[in-house]
Amino acid sequence: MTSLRAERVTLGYGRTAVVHDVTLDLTEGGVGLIGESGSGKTTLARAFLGLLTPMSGNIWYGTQDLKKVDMRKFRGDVQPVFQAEALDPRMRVGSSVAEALPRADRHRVPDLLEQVGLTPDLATRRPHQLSGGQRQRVVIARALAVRPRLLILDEPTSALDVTVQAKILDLLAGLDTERLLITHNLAIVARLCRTSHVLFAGRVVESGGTADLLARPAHPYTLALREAVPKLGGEPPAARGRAEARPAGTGCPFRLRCPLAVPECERAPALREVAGRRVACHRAEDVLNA
Amino acid sequence: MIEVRDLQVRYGTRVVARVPELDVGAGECVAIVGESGSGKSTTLLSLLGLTEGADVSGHVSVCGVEVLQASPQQLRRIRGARVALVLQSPQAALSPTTRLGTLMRRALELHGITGPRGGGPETGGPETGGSAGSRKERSWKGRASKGGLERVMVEAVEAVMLDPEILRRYPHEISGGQAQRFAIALAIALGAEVILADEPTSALDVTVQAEVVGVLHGLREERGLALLIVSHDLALVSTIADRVLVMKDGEVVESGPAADVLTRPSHPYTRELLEALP
Amino acid sequence: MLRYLIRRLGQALLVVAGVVMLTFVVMRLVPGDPAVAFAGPKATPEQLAAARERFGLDDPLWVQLWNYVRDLVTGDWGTSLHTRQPVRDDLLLAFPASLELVGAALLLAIVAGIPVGVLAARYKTKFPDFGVRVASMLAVSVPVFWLALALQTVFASNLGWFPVAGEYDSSLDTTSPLTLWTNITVVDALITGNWPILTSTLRHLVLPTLVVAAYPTGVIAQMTRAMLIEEAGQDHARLERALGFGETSILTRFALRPALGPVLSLIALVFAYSIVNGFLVEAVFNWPGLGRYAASAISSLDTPAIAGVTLLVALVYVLANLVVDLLQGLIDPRVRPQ
Amino acid sequence: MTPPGTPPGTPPGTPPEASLSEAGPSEAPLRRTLPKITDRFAATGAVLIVVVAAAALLAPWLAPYPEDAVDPVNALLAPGAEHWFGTDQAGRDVLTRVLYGGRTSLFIAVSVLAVSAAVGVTLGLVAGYAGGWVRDVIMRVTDVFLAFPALLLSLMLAMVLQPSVTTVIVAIAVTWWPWYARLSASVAASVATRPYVDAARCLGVPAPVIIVRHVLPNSITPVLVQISLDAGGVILTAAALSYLGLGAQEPTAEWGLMVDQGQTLFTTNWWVVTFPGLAILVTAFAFNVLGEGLRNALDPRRVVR
Repeated sequence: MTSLRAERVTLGYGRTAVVHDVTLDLTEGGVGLIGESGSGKTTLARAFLGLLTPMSGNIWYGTQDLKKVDMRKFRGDVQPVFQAEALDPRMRVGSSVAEALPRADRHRVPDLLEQVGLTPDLATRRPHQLSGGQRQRVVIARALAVRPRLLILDEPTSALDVTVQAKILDLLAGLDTERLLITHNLAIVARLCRTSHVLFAGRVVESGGTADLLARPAHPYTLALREAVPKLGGEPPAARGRAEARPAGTGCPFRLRCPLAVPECERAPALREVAGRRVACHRAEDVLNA
Repeated sequence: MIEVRDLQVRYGTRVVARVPELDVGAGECVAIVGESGSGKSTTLLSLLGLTEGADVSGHVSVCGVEVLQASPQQLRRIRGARVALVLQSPQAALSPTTRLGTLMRRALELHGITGPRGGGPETGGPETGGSAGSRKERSWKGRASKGGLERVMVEAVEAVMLDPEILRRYPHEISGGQAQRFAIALAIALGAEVILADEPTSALDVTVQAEVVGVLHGLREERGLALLIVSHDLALVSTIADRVLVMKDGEVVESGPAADVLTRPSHPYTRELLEALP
Repeated sequence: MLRYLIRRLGQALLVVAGVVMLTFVVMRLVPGDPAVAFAGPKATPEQLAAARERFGLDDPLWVQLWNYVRDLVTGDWGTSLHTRQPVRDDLLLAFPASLELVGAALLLAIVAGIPVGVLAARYKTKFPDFGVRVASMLAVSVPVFWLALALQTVFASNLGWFPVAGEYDSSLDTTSPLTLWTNITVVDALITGNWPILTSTLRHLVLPTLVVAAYPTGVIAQMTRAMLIEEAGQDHARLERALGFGETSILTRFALRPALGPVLSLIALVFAYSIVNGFLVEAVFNWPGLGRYAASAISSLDTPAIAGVTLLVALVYVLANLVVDLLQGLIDPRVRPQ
Repeated sequence: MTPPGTPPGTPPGTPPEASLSEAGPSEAPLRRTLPKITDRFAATGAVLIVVVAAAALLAPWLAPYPEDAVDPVNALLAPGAEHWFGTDQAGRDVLTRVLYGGRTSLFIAVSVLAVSAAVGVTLGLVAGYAGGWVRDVIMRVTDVFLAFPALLLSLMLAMVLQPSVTTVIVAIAVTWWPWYARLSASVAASVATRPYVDAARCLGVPAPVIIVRHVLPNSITPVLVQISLDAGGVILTAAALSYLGLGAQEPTAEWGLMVDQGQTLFTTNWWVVTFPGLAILVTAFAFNVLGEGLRNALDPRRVVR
């Protein structure tokens, strides 16, 4: 297993931090990072890819700090799959895949395309001549070209139609690489990741086994996320008018939206061990029993 | 409220949507479900005559107006005032340099609305709420003569659970869910009878989506608005729609009561959609 | 807001510093010894040495640069070689006249260009649009000096509708002399109620203003049109249509304001450009502005004067951009600094 | 994270899923009707430019008289059968001079645009891709040159160097490149944030290769449009410099110089000034029409297509 670990990283652009003091271990069996817009999940992905240097804290690659690592080896080990626009619109998709290969290995392009379920003749097309699903397969083929051990998947299916999503997920699930999956979609995390972390406002609020986490959330936000996913033939949702409230200052970032909020929540909760997972909530026990 | 027969929308020679039959009555909620390129949004926009450059044929009647035969003036009179549109991209659908309150006031003035309509559930709020509202509206611009208009605005905004303070904001200062709820508030203020929603929540987070859908559902329950929702999310529409039309490549492949379509889909594409759900 | 202002001012100062350096470098490169130019061709070696001493030409280059900057900051912009006057005083007389001409032209360009742009956008792809586009392209393609000559020949020399050249009838200087306040003739005449000079100046202004205004009017109309069409294609225009607003109302009440941001930036740019463009026009109409001053400075290799004009125009450019950047926030709340 | 919508304006021939970043339906009519007119604009401009360029290139064969055939006896003849555009004060055929002048103008325009685009785009791409302090430094230098009034810097340079066509080219190019630097920097900065650039970085592709292979092709369209719009401006500036006596010198045929030399004759012998002026106008107009047409047809906002 390629060991990649974030230790107390704070990330941001300019002087504004968007990810605060996050510690994460990419362990075996797939790791999910669940968060909605503004949670800092894509920023975290860029840091894991070495595209963004932490403002503080470290990213460890094995025993080395990512800043000091031989990037050539790292690039051969860790590859991204981004959601959209991951292919140069001016380039034939075959050339995009070939870019990942040394000149002598360019003959592997057709094989790679077949490996992701595309016919090799598509190599001469440009991205806009392909469907969204086909484009995403090309992106995966390019990432696989360097035979990476870890794929960082940033919303790999969220730009696709549902029927296409399912097929791309099948493809991803069948790959023998480790993965860090970043998404807002609980269903695909359940499918691809053994452990998951829930991000809210740039902080990890809950971590644990995916199945466990979704079955019995211990953080009110995880619970709210799960409940918000519409179920076929389910009850009409009720509006409460607070889904986007973001409190200022310190304290639990979720407190204005939290149905269980108490005065204590003005104090920022630390991550603590509750029922076999880590939760940042003063009332985790109450959420579990709810 | 909406009656569509043999609607066909073409760009040049390409047929992008064909709908043999679509009816939405008062207080009803109908959903058009399909993936990208299925023609569902085109269908929706053609109901207001907003598909510029397209050749639309067939019979479309909205609030008693024959849309395809109507003059631009007739169309403009029903747009907004009787039929409201909620678009997909939340903030982008609001003019960036116009305060939300200004936009709402201009729309109200355009349709000649100067104060609360007599009777009706929308003016009969509890006494305390009303006085709180009038205090807010006065502090909002401090023009007592415009009181009637302000009252309509504040009540509409409060009906979608927004703080009236939002009327002073610019679109970039509000969140996606707030923008969508404001779009619904516009419909309430103008007294629309039909709301057409084009993927109203697909740009939003799931936790926010529930709120917007909840507001739409509430309006229909409380005020008897007709609702036509276009979405790619079968599960989402199944929670609020009475009837569902499934579209693929411009054709309606299945339609019927929501319960039937979801439990006994007759078309293989509908089955595929259902199976793709988590 | 304050931090933004400081940052923006710092940027502007940096640009000004760069311009000063560049001017200095170019002036050093100018062939011909300024001492010779100052002391005259028949000067004795002693006179030459004195001139060299006076201009500090024997100091190391960086000392010269330092002195140059110090002098500029303290208001000493050097002495013109051909008028023998302090450059600063020359500029204070010439610049207001240029400002008068360019100001009038830009006013005309804004008043004409923006409505015409709106008209074109409203009837896009129809005849008014086609007409506006062709006309605006002609306006930006016409060589100003040639247009100046043509208008002068036709409307002044041949038809005699307007005066041929000058800022006002110089005989008025004796009959109703003008008290100077701002050095901008129109303004001074207005303040002091000097109607003969005011009407004479306005009559003299017509032709040069038209010529200078041609280019700005064209680009402002083009930009207004393009930005409006882009705005009207945005999602918000669809919502406004769905609310029942008509096309004209969408353009003027919702699309115009966001579209004005880029137009404003363009105006700042065109302002500086027009001052320089105005040089050619001033030459033709013998307008007593910077252009005429620069032209005579060039022909006499008057480096301090040229450097002064260059610096002044660069300063105006930087200032115009600064003002426009700060104004942007008034037009578009999105760019309002927090 | 934009989920699939259903834009009705999808152009024919694109697979349905390709419309993710599609424009809304309100643009559909634009796309349907504008190309008709824009193509007409672009085509008109192109035809005009071909005509002007052909007239200039073929001047030695088209011109009825040698380039500087002085003929004082026939000075200042009005346009007629012998001399369609009349003759100037030295008795030279104005039509001939106008044709030859085109060579000078087009040569200047092409040289200036090539030099300044090469310099400006290179700096701009580096600035836009690198960002941070690199961008700050390059952009501040650019700002300084932008603040310098083009015509004035040209004037100063023309004083330093001797007035000639080469001087004009150098002088204008020095003031022209910052525009391309600024434009390409802003486009490149936005291209540099695209996932396909990140993907290339993650593959370990070196920065210069990324710039050439990905950033350049995806940011060049607006620059090309700007260049075609600018050609007219270069021709006007060059003519202005020559008009001020700081550009081309006698006996070179140059339109600005011809206007300068004939300006005192405007009232009496209009043809000496009118035809070279019209030549400048027509050429600048042709480039502007082409640029306008291209701008609309290529629509910089839709770089992807």
